[in-house]
Amino acid sequence: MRVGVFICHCGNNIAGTIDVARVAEETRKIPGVAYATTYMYTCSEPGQNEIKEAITREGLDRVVVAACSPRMHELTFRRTVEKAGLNRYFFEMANIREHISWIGENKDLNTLKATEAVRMAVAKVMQDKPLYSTSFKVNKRVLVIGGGVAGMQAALDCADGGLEVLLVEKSPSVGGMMARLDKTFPTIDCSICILGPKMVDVAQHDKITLHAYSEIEEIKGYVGNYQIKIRKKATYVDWSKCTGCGACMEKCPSKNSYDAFNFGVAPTRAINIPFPQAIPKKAKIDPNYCRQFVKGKCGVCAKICPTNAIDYEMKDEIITEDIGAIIVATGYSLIDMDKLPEYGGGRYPDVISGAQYERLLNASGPTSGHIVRPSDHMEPKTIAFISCAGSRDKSIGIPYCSNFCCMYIAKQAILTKDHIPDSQSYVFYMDIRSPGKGYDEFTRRAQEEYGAKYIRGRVSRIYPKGNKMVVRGSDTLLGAQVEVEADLVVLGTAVVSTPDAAHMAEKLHISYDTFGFYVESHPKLRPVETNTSGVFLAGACQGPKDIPASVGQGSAAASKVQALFSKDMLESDPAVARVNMNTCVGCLKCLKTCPFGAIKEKELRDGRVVADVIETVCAGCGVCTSTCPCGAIQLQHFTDNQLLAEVNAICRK
Amino acid sequence: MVETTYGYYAGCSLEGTAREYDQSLKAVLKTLEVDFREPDDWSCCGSTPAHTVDHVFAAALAARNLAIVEKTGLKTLITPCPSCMTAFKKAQHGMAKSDSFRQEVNELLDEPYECGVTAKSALQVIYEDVGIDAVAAKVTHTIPDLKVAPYYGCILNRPPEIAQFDDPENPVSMDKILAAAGVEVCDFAFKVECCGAAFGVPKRDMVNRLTYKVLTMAIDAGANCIAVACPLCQQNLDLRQEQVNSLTGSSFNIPVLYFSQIMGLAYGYSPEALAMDKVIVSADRFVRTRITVQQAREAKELQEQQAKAKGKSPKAAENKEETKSEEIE
Amino acid sequence: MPEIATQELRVVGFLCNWCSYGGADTAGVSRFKQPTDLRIIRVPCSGRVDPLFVVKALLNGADGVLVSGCHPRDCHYSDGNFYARRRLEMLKRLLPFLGIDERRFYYTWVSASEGARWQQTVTEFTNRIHELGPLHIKKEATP
Amino acid sequence: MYKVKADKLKEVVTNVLNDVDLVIGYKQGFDAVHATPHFITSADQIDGLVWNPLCVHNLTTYLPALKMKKIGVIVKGCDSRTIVQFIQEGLVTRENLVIIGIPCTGVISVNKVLKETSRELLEEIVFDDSGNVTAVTGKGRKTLPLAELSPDKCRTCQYPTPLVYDHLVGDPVKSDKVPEGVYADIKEFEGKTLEERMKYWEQEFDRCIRCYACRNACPMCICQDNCIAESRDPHWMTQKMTLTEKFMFHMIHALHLAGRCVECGECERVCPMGIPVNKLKKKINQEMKELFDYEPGVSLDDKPPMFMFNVDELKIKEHKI
Repeated sequence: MRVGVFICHCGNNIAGTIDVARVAEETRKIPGVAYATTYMYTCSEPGQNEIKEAITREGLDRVVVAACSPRMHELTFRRTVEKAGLNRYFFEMANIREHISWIGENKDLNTLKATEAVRMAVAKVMQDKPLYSTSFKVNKRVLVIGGGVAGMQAALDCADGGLEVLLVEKSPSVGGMMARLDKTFPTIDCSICILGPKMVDVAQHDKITLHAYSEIEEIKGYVGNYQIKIRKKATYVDWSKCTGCGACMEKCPSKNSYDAFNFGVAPTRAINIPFPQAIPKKAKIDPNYCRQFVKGKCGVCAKICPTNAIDYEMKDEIITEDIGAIIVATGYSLIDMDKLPEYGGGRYPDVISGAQYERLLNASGPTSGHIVRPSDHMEPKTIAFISCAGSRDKSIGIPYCSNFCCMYIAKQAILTKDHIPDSQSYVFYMDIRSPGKGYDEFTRRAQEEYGAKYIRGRVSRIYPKGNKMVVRGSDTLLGAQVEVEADLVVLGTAVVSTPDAAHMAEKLHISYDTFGFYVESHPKLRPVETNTSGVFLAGACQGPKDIPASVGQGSAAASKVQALFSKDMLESDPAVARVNMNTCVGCLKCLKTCPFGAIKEKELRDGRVVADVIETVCAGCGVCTSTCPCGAIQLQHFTDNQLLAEVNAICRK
Repeated sequence: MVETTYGYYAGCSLEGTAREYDQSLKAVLKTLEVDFREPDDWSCCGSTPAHTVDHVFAAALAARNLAIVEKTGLKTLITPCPSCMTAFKKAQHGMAKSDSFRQEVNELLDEPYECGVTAKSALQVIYEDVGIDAVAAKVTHTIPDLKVAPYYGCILNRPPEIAQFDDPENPVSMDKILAAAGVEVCDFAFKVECCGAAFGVPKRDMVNRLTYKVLTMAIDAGANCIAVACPLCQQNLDLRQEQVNSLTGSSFNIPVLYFSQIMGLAYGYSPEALAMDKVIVSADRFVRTRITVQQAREAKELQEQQAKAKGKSPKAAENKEETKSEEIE
Repeated sequence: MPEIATQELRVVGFLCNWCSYGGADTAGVSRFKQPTDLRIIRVPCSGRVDPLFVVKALLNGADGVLVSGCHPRDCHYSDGNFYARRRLEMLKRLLPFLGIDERRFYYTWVSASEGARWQQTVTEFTNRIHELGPLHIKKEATP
Repeated sequence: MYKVKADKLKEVVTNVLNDVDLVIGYKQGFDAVHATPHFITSADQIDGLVWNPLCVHNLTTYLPALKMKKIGVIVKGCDSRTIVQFIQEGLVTRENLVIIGIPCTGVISVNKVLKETSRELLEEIVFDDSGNVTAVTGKGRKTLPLAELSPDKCRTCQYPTPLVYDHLVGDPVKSDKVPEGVYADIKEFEGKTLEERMKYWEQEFDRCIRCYACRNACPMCICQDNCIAESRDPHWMTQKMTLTEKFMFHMIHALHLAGRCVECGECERVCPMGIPVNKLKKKINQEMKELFDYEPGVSLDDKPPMFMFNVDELKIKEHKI
């Protein structure tokens, strides 16, 4: 066996705190090592060529690169050795940068540690077996979860690329948060006017199947071959018959139903179409308020409906679909105002959230665009905006910035002035975060042209005084306490992950951070991929994002899917569990423990029953290997022998 | 009635400046059939300057008392004074959470404390253990034109992770208890505003300002009486009114009573039994107008009949209200 | 490497690829300084760590063994660390019976984003092992 | 008494034999103190059946290998736990088993008898109904109560009556041993310091000759010929006779039995070097009880704890360094 070892300087990143020459010298003493050298930047093209040449020149049959983390460059070098004619699994990396040179201060000890890291890698590489991936067919249908602007963008881009798309939206209409905004910063163009056409495209695109008011029940399978179950929730209206005429909504007697679309600014009817531009424009009954369900008698809508679409007996329906890739665009929610008791949101009617204010500003909103206070329906003259209401507040567990509040508050201040020329806006802020294109100019306009008074400081308490709300905070620039008597207070409430984000992540086998936002594969270089191949992220489910960023990510995710589906066959990862039929005693403990149901019984000719791995289903966790008493089932590339070789390489007392 | 027997830690204030609190609360607890015992040989709770100087020492002072209670086998300790309660809850919290801290503290004690006692404010016991219904059940008297602003002060429910009771920003326990006792309670925005008492000596003008705010807000809220649950707040808001008046030209003359005194009145105790004379701004004008629930009912009926005679019963009015709200869209 | 006189003890770490190995990378990228005793073995999942690997390491000269995986519920393979938790707990409770101080074996959960937590874990654990000193188990039959 | 049971047993077996391929019981062994497994396939062998305190073997050891066949097997209380465990792990098919249970009043430890008779050649051994044992050697006879000669497992036996059976020979007997007694030896051992314990194991395992008798006799050691102690792939250990390797072997045995060992004590019985092989497994069992309230081989609908999990483990707390 002829192992070649290539030790990277990584400029000074490694060579600075590790004596690489020394490591090379020590490495040459290891039995089996035929060649060891150092190189300035092994990952560079000349660096990779050096490896290829050495393989042929020195007749190497195994390669070890001691450099950065394998999470960074393992794939790069696997390709390199493959190009030189070796099996890509005859390669190991020793992580001497992240795990050694960057964290250890003593050069001698680092050098020793690096040497042993290399020794471990050599020991393992000598145990490596050639592995060959099998290829399997791809189902070129893509599932998009979430019909917000990111999800719609992703769906449209996929569909325009000729892919069949399933778009699943949990609310009755697509559009998401953007559909509920009035105008958009920094251009002040009407949100629904630019979103509407997209929504229509989604509805009319012959490649897109839209499942509104539906949720993902179950996801099985693996990249290229998922089986999913979709729960179509009961709307109690047969959408195949409903024409969206809205007659039912006018006549519905229960007028105090909660209006989720309008963030509860005003009540709606128990049977309703969320908003005029809704897609699909169909009615649905809210059984929590509908008299037919609550009181057991009414049936007005059933009588009124011209197409007899009403069906009080309707049940949830589960449909099954096969797809090949998933784009997750489940969006975000806003923190509940009760979480900020010192501001009295929810307790005082005239303290509302920025989202609710959008609906008040909106011409198709419950007040048809007239700004009025919820308490007495009077027009407010003094409006106080409070940014970072919950954001950047460790005390309630939200240390992060919500990304777009600064901007929409500036926008709302501007719009307020447009709506009520003799009004005065106050904006309490911590910092003005406006890094986008044309953003900072925009916030300046709010102050300079529209006269919004910006006060740098946090608000400690809001309390009613007569029919005013007193906002008490500090002005950190004046170094004084300030009190503003406002008619209406608008909270820039913090962006949080959706309530079922974690649950969804577990269904998808993707990871999520402490706040429930989904974790991308690499924060810089793989922003829309997840660590689960075939699952991609778009929009605010990955972290607070404004519209342009969400749309960009939607398209990015779509292009990733396009790339994935550009092949008809996918290569399976050969680093999966494999059973040695001769030594398997058929106790099937592996079958009991496999998290993916990737193991099945198999009866041999002699009647013996043994375990058998379904390669494409196996995800390569290795639970089976550590379960098997006789070592008959081995996770390839992480076999007992390979790990034991590493242990033995460093424990040699 | 509540099954268990409670410990009752009066603390220094209730032995002195706040005797009326002690006296009235005990009376009320008796009415509510809450059985309690006072620990022998109790000592300072530690909410002295100690806690600003040495946490272990402060905790030890608190723990000593808790240990005494623990030995008598009682689980819960009624602690009327918020300062004492915070001291106890802090010690309990810290010692239960960290073994090392517990050992440190216990080293200072003759009898180690095993963290088996929960300190509760009188409000918490009445609100959670006794229950609103029981409170209402015992009411015999009412004061028709009494309008109370419930004032909780700064530490009764704070910090939340220590207090573990009610809402730190918008507490409601006292509101509900008093309402249950048949008292009209105002919506008071400065429930937890700082009254400044703690700075009474070093920063008097500031305290006057803060006191002024609280009192003004109470008046604005339509209150003619303030209910408190803290000796320091009571003393400050009550005693300082004259000072504030002389400084700001205002004319505050609003009684500041312990919630237990107000409950006591509703339970028919005599002013003496509730030590009403111990407060500075007298509440006699209310005590005098006190009538039995029975009388109140008769009065109401009478008034209704007169109203009917005039042809518009308040009920009808209400109905109109409803229909109106239906029409709004 | 005999020339280097070192007071190092032998600490072996089994890290799951998705969380803890990434966490160690994050710590490196953030230049969080750590003791150098630790030698890291990369495994796909903490569920891959057969307790026997830990025993093997301890019997063959390791003075301490550290296993780290994804936080419960956040396993890349959804259930791997749940199995790991049971098996490793069992081992941790058995070690003292063999006369091995259970503090020489530690298992925990560190996510890819928790570089600081990783630094703290490595530092504290290495220090602990130095407090305990080398682990002496006879290698050869007693004469 | 034993005679009566033996006769009753023969009747039962005669009937059972009609609908099974094989009945496993005991017959007299090569000398007076040894019984030996008796594989009965035809009626004429039935007469060879014996039942007395010499019937120490756990006959269920043979069952997994015969999974496909229909087998009758004779079990004592302790042995029956093995079957329960087999069923939990799906290693045997209940339908293929006819279990003939015998409520047990204790067996003897041949080693103890030999010790008592200073290893003289035994001519005869008599068990009377008063629970006494009389050993006859060339040098004379010695009578001792059975309890003194029985193996340790009998002294803390909680399940003298089989937990699962199709036929029960004799009336059920209740255990007269306190449950606390079961782990008394473990608790006692934990009185020692870490150093003492380590020294103890070093000395014990040092004597191991790696004959693997403990493994071969263990009913739960289902790998048998494929044991990783002897394989090269995976290559967990060398064949060197160093203490490290011996230690490793016993750890493999112990950990592979985690939450599975039914404490039948066969490993210890067959160890030629008298190593307390069962001790480690008992310790693990003690922890299994504590952690998961699980005791191997006592209830058919339990699940072995090492092959399952709870998302929230009630007893497992996060550790601090």
